[in-house]
Amino acid sequence: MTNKLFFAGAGGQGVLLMGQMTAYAAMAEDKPVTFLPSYGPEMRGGTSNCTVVVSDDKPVSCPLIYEADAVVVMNVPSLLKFESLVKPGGKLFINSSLIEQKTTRNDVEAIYVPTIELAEQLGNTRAANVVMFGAFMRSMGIMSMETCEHVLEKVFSGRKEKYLELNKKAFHIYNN
Amino acid sequence: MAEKVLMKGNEAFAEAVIRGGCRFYFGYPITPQSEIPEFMARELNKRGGAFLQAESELGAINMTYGCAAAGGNVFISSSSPGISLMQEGMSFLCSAEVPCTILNVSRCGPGVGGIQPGQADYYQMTRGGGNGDYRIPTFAPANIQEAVDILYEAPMLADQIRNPVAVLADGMLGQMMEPVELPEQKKQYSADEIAEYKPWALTGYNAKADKQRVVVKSLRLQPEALEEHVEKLFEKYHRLEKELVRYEAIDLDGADIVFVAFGTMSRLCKEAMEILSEQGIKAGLIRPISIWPFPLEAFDKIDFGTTKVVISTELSMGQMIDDVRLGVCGRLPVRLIHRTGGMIPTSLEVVEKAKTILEESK
Amino acid sequence: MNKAKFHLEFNHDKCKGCELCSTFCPKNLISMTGHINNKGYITAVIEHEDECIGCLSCATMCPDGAIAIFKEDE
Amino acid sequence: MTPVFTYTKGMTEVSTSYCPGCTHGIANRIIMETLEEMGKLGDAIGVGSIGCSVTAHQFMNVDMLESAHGRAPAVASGIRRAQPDKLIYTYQGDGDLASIGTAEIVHAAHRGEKICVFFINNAIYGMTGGQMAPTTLIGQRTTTSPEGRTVEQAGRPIRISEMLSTIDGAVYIERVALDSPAHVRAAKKAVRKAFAVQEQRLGFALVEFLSTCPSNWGLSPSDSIKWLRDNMIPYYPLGVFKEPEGLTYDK
Repeated sequence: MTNKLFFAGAGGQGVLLMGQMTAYAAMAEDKPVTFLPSYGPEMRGGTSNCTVVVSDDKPVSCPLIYEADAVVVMNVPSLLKFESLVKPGGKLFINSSLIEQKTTRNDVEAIYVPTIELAEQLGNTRAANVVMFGAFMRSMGIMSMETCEHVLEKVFSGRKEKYLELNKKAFHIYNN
Repeated sequence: MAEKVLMKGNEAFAEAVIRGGCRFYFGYPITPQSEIPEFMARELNKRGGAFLQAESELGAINMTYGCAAAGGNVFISSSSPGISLMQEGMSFLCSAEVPCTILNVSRCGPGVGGIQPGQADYYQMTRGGGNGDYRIPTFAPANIQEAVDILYEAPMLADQIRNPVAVLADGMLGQMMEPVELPEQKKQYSADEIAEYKPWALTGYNAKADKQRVVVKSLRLQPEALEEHVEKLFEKYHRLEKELVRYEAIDLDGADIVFVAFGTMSRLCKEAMEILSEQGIKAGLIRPISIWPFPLEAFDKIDFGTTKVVISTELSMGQMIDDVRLGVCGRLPVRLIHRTGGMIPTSLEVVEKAKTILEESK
Repeated sequence: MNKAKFHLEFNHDKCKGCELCSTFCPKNLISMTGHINNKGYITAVIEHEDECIGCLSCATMCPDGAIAIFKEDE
Repeated sequence: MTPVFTYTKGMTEVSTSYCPGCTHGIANRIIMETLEEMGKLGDAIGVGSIGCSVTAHQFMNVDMLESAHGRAPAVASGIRRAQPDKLIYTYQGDGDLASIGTAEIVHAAHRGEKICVFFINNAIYGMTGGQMAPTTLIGQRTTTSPEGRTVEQAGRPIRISEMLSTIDGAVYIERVALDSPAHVRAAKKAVRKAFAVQEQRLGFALVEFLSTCPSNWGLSPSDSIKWLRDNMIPYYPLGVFKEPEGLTYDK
């Protein structure tokens, strides 16, 4: 069983971090995984996306995907460009704080997450990407929520430790 | 067993080669491998070696020539157009029998081309763009762990064979992350130990047991002497052609088609094989891990009773296909599936093209 | 006080007959009248060695290390 | 009989491949004499280059490396990393250093590499048969400037010592000439100072030697000496361009 996951958004929206945290969580559960970022000449701004392939048992043969079990889109251009990537019956996670429209796909399960509003409830909109990460992980169920919490502890350590509690709350706040 | 860490390819490569004994790095920034000089700048000085940002790739390869000739264990990396600039030095290193480890995190050409992954440096790495008769053993890993394992052994191998050893990884392998196990640190030789360990190195003759001076050179103006030297180099290369061959051969028995692919492309082929198998088509794979020496012997293992066609699958206009034809040696048709310019086919695209080719070959 | 005496040795195998020793000898003691060596050069010789003042100019300017100079012990 | 001048052990017994009267031979000799007098032949590593001195490794009796055209300063920088305690020098001509190798020499100087560079300026490409060099004088006829070098076509000759002395990392720069016994002695003193700068880890040192090319200038060795004096020295003035304050060394 292989899960092909795709994250897209604007630079600075934390899509690469979401992908990396997913890969960390997979590794923590000893699942073969690959994380492949898009790379280009722009250092700031622009779009960014990454592909994560998680396998249950055998090594990941291909880090590139032609269809995804789940796609996360954080802004409108990403929705327009990548909603077609979701395979029929797959899941599409939409950052409804920035994306007012609905998906044109009716053969996928769309999950609308108001990431910024939820993060605002915690007093810091910068946690919006972790809100999405939590919603995504809860819905996908590939790795346990406990494992993901450990990953958060790793990511928010050292100088970033002061943001750990905030992000743990953000991770659990979306509970639909 | 060592703990697994999730590492970006480029950083894993750099860490592996340090653990393999490398102490010196000379480089110049170029996408998609700039994480390597950055990593080396952070690590080498504090781990008893030296990092130097060169004025150009020409400078870097010649710093390598000097440092390695003086006994230093040197690693050098760049990407396609930068490797082009280094070809002059590689020819010198081979002739002077000076070892080093070279990594090409390749992109697309010709010219400055683009920065997306490509495999159009196959000729450059296996044939060499430098002048004269020389060879550089070159390995093409398909995942980060394999790259780590190869780069870990490369410095010692280079020392043993007194020749550069190269690794060809494409930009995708450099930029992606996978869990890896890192091996233990190998012994690194200090400046004082070099004269004993490498008697051919420039150390000043006072450091030598026999107090004899050494000359590191490629110049031989007498044709007789140059011929003798090159013949001697090729005795070594012919031996390496037998000793260094590495490949993976999967599902060749009873296969309808056999893919030949290395690096990133081989991973797409593996997924394509799964899809084809679901559709009732048996596909095998020959994955060269050493691209020089090319695993010609692998082609003798093809099931000639069932296989209809051999397909070289490449991120170039078809370069490895020349070697594939040598391996097949006229026994079967050889066809090409390719994308170039930084375009990577999906595994579905490979499947569709392979099915068409199979139909045409029946 | 006796004038110091010098002796010059020319390595005729190394000499390329360039004449720089002769050009720079302040006493004009060196001439290019030696034999033709294996390389085909007519080599330098010193005439009237007893007049040599030991200035070393010839050896200093010799590009080929073909001249050695000795001082006679008193 | 007491020897007062014998050929240095720093040079091998092999006859040099330089043409008769070429002052390359003098430059080779005084560098190696200096190392011998310092007692450092066994701790020295030389880097040859491409040009007439391509075979220098046959004559200079120390550990030697023969490098690619123009790259000697990069090679020496690499050697310095692996052999931090050795005396390292390059020996380069004007085609090598002042044309194809400008990037390497400028950056080695900028990094303040602890190496000595011995730069032979004879205003021409010697080994390839007398083509125009970046150092060829205005009006000088060469096989690629048959009517004489013009400013319009080739610009003015490059003054390497002046250019490099603007660089902080270069701490010792001197131009000498090999046109007389007195100048040769001065040149040897410059070589000694360059090695002293390296021994004391003060920075990059370069000695530029104005040298002759009788074969390609089409002059006798003696006339070449005169041509150097009359034409090169006025354009390439001799002297110390840069020297660390209070530099001391055993004379």
